[in-house]
Amino acid sequence: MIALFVTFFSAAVLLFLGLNKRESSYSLFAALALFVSAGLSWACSANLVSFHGLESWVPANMMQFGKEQHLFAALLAFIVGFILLMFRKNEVIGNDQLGLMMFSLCGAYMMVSYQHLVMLFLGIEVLSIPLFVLAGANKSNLASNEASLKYFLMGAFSTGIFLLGTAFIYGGTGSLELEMMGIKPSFMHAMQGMPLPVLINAGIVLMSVGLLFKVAAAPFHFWAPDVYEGSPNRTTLYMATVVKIAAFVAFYRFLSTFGGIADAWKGWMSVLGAITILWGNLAALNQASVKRTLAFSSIAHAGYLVMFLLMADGTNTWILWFYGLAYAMASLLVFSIANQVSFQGERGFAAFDGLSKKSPVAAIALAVGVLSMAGIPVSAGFNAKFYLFSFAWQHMPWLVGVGLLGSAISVGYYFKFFKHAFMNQPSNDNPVVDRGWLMLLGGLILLLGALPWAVLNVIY
Amino acid sequence: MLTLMIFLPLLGFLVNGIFGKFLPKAISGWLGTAAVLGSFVIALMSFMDLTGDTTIPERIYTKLFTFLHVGNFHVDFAFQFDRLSAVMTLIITGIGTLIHLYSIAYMHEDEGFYKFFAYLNLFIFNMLVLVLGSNYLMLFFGWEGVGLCSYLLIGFWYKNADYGKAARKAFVMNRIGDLGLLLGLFLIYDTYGSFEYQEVFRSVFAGSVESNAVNTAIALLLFIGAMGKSAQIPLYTWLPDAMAGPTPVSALIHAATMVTAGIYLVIRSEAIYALSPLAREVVMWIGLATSLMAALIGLKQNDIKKVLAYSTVSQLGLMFIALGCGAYTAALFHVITHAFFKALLFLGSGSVIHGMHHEQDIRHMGGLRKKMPITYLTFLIGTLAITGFPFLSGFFSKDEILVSAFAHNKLVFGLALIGAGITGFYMFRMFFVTFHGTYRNTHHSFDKVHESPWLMTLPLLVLAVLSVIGGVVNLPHYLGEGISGILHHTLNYDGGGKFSPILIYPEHAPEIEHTTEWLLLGMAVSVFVIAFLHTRNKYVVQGAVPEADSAQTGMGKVLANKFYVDEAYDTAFVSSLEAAGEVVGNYVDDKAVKGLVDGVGSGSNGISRLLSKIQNGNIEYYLVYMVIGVALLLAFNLF
Amino acid sequence: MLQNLPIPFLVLSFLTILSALYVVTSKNPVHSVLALIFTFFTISAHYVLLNAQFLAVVNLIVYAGAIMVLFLFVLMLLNLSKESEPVKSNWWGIAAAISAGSLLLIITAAFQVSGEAVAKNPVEGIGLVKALGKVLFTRFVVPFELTGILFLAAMVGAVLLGKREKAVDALISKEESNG
Amino acid sequence: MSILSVFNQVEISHYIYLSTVLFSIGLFGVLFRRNAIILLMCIELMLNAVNLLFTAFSSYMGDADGQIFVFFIMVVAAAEAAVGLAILVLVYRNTRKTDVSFLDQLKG
Repeated sequence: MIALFVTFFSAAVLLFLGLNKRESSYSLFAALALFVSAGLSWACSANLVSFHGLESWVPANMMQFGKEQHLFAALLAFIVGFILLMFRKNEVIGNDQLGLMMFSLCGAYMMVSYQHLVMLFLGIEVLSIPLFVLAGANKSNLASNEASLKYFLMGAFSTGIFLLGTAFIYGGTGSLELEMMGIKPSFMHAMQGMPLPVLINAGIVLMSVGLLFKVAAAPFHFWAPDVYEGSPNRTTLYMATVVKIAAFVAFYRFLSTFGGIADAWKGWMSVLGAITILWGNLAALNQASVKRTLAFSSIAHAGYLVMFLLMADGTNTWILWFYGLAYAMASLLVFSIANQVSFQGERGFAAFDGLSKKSPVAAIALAVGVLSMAGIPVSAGFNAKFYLFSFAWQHMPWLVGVGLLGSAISVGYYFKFFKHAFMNQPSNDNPVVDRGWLMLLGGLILLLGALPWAVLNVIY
Repeated sequence: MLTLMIFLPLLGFLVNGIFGKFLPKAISGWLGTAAVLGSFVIALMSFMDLTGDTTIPERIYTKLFTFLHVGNFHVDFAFQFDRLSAVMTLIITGIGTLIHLYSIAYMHEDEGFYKFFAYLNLFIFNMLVLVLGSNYLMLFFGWEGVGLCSYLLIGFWYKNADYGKAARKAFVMNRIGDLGLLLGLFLIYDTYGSFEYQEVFRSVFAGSVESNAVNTAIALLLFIGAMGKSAQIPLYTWLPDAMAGPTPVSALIHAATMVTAGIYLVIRSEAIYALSPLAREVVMWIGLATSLMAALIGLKQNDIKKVLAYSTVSQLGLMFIALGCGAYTAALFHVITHAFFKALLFLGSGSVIHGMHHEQDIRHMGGLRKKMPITYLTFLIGTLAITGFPFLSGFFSKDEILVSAFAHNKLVFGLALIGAGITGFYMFRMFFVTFHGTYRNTHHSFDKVHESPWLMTLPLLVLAVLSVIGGVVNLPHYLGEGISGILHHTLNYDGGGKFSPILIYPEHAPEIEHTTEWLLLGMAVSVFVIAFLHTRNKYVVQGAVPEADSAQTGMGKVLANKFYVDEAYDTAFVSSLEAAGEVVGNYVDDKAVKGLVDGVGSGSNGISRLLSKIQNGNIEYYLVYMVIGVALLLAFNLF
Repeated sequence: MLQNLPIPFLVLSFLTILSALYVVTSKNPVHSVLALIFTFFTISAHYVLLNAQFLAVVNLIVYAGAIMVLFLFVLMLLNLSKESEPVKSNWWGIAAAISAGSLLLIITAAFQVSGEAVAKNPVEGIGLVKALGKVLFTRFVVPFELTGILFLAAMVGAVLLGKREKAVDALISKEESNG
Repeated sequence: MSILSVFNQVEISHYIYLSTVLFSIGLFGVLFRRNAIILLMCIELMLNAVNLLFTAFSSYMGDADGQIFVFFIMVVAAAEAAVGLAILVLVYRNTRKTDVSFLDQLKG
């Protein structure tokens, strides 16, 4: 809750400073505010500080503020802070865009801590509506326009489906609160082997479709590559990380409620996960554009995380937290470098040509990021995948097999980054700035790769 | 100490990687060498401690930190130094030191000198993690790490145009292997509840699993991993391609150390393989097929390094035959001797390439023995060792494998013997064509060919000596009980009455009559002699030069060759072999295996293109797909 | 089954579906808008039947009053009031009908099979402003406040997109001169 | 007809059918039409179908939460419509088109 307050009010302050003032110091201020939010949230989770007065204002059946919620809020604020920080120089954006991104983050906070479907719905919308705008923020760029309209139309459509599911769930369980839903009679009967009411069953499917759309899982992922490609890099990165993590947490909370009737949704969910993994990885193989490749890779990552949903029992959110952290840091590295070397409009991998000669530090950071995405030890990404797979193995061994196959395929396209960065001759002289931050992120990835448990013990 | 041993090379990597740019070449080279040498010395001392002092437990164990601990899920970041790890460590650091030394001279012109040493040190570090880790997860870390370093080092000379494809192939193929390995690891954890070797093997030994099918599945999955790393059918094609890298890398990674990781994995998991005869049979037959096929392909290669690469694949196959027969000592023994003579041969070929100013085609060489006496001599020793000249190291180790194969299955023995015989043909062919006859290169005059500097010849000499006497580590019993079977005793150490962690089910020497054994020896030696005489006759006495690739297609040409050769028996035998080599090389290797591998690649590319077509950019289609998805989900779920 | 239903419900439902169909099939966008407004009226009438008087009023004010006026405004602004939309090919219509129809069929069939009902427990006066207001400003006060963020974001976003920039204008004038 | 009598004469399932039919009509419109504005209107129609269903459930169960939810859906729909129309105007300004089938620059 404190994160929401700090984020919202600093966004409001930014807007008061002037709607369309473009100075990189504003980005710095916003990033600072986000780091403060992250720090305070983390401190809350570690019981170093307490904002009980603030939180007791929120009825317990609306939002929950436990350790995990604080940690996820901290993670999301941390990621967005870094996004603003890393992108502040290449293309200075106005306060309106900064503010929108921070409002959107507020929606993500709601999604990670909701206890009532109204909060979930509002969270999704607060997250999405600024994003529709941000996707089209490059107003004179037709691709950006197209991305915005596509995202908006499909997003609104999926909201409709999501809401129909919510209505069914409401009718079936008689409540919109997560805790109340689980104790309604119709639900209890289903747990004891009676047939599951159609309302609940269809409701779960339809709500899941809405959430699967947000996380970009097949076959509801079609918007993702196009929108990712057309949006400004900053927004793409935001969508690939924050939206995905927040939606998965929301999904996890939702499904844990229905953990008792897991048989009703585990089957098709795991099939969708497998399709997503294969689809994302296979489609990424042939992409010429860097952003599209990363978009499909992020779809594949969503597929891996579907495994995580299958073990939704409320005890293993730390896996998602760690996975999200690892994935976000790697994405940050790769996107940020891609943004810097290709801002002249080069979309293909040629932008990376000869990076190792232009800037060895950036090339090594890129390598670390890509290896982490591909899940090769010793990197944070490997550990994240390892945790995920080894826990999922007990629930769905075959899906883990598909996941491993997918990550074997993924090497095929992650390899392109190496080839261009290390083997080709430079074809442009776009400078790479912010090497200090790149090194810091790369170092963090390696640290999380080498000593994950020590770090997790300190933070989590 | 153990920690220091492992982290010295990492230190070398860090120093060279970070400050290498500012250091003079000599310092960064010697620094890298010293780091590995330090590890070697420590390893030697630890090994003495371990074997000499009975008060020390059967392994030295160091836990660095907890890697993961959730509920009952516990993995440590820990190392163990037992007799098996010790042998591997000594090979890695010992030969590693020599190759580092060699590289100082070999790479002296290269601009990325310090990077090269940094990568080499990193490789050694990862290899040590692989063999010294105390659980399967550590092994996997090292496994991935060496793959990565191998990739970096193959790519070291990235001016080579083919390189991109080769490195990518190596990477992807290894990932397929890793896929199997990882699945095997998960299955191990699922079955035995731990990754720690000790705990897993204890549970295996206690028979905690009812069904042996699980063990078979684990064993086969692990073997898929081993196939990728140790270049067995069908995942072997990356190894010859990997010869694009610098020669010391080929010697270190693609001959002596990394490719034997698969052997190590199988020996390490002996407890699991012991319970699964089916898996062992698979290992044996795959090893046999690889051994024969690679040997046949080797007959027709003209690139000096490619010949050695196929020879390596073939020898690795031989080791897997031994593993399949349950002769773990024999396999490890061959790992050791093979490390000696194959490193020697690679370094020797490197010396030749260096002296010939980067010429690798043996058809453009010839008569080099006059210009490069030390290289010639050591190369001769290496060739003799690999082909099984009596009482050199290769003779003993190969013989031991053949004997255990004989005891296991006569057919396997016969085929393996043929494979070993073919080794003689292609090795002597290469040797004679390179060093005897007349000089045939038109680009560089013969005067410019020179012997290599002492930094390169010294490792050659050391390795030559080792190739000669390497057999002492496991002499056969007929030479006297007192001095024989050192390795066998090391590996089958009974832990002083305690539980032995290396081989849970001790091996028994194959029970064979003495006369049979001598007969087998005789057969091996006579195959050697035939190969030697035939090739010498053809390439030295007659001065034949291998034809250009284009002239070699078609069986008629091969048949026509009959007329040039005198000894009728030899001819029939050899030309049919060569024909077989051609068939295998052209059809099985090119069409079948590469076709399979490429087929998988192009298949996934095809799917990829199809998926791209589905993503046609029109939102109307997307919406329809979504609705169909929803409808299907609902239909599936509600009815 | 239908004959047992009360007449007002049947008539209203019939009108709702009919006007909704007209919304999606009308070639003229303005007619669609008007039909949609009519649909909203019928839905409001349903709300009255269902004892949700507050929602009935809000539905008219927000949807028919505000949102649809916005639509009309945009239609007029973009000058799309004439029948400008190219007709889609028949098979596309069939595909759309099949997809949507199968969804409808699946859901209704599922309910038909299970025939489940929700516990009937109507409470008098639940849909009045007084009752709803109490709930909204006690239990739902947090989401109510948080809609503030939503509107602020929507407002800032709409301004951001709607504001003309020099670059955009230049682009358009260039295109127009080309075209 | 007294207001409450509708609960006795109409089963909740009829409201479910009615809403589902309305929803499907909206969905069909989204799939069938190409003009972005009409698409948006069809989405509004879908949302209204959901609203009706919520209200029905809420009234039948005597639980106010459902009606509050409808209130929030309306709020969000308004915000969404505002942003959506702004996007549409932006696209129209740049392309002079509101037909979604022409949006196929991004693909592959």
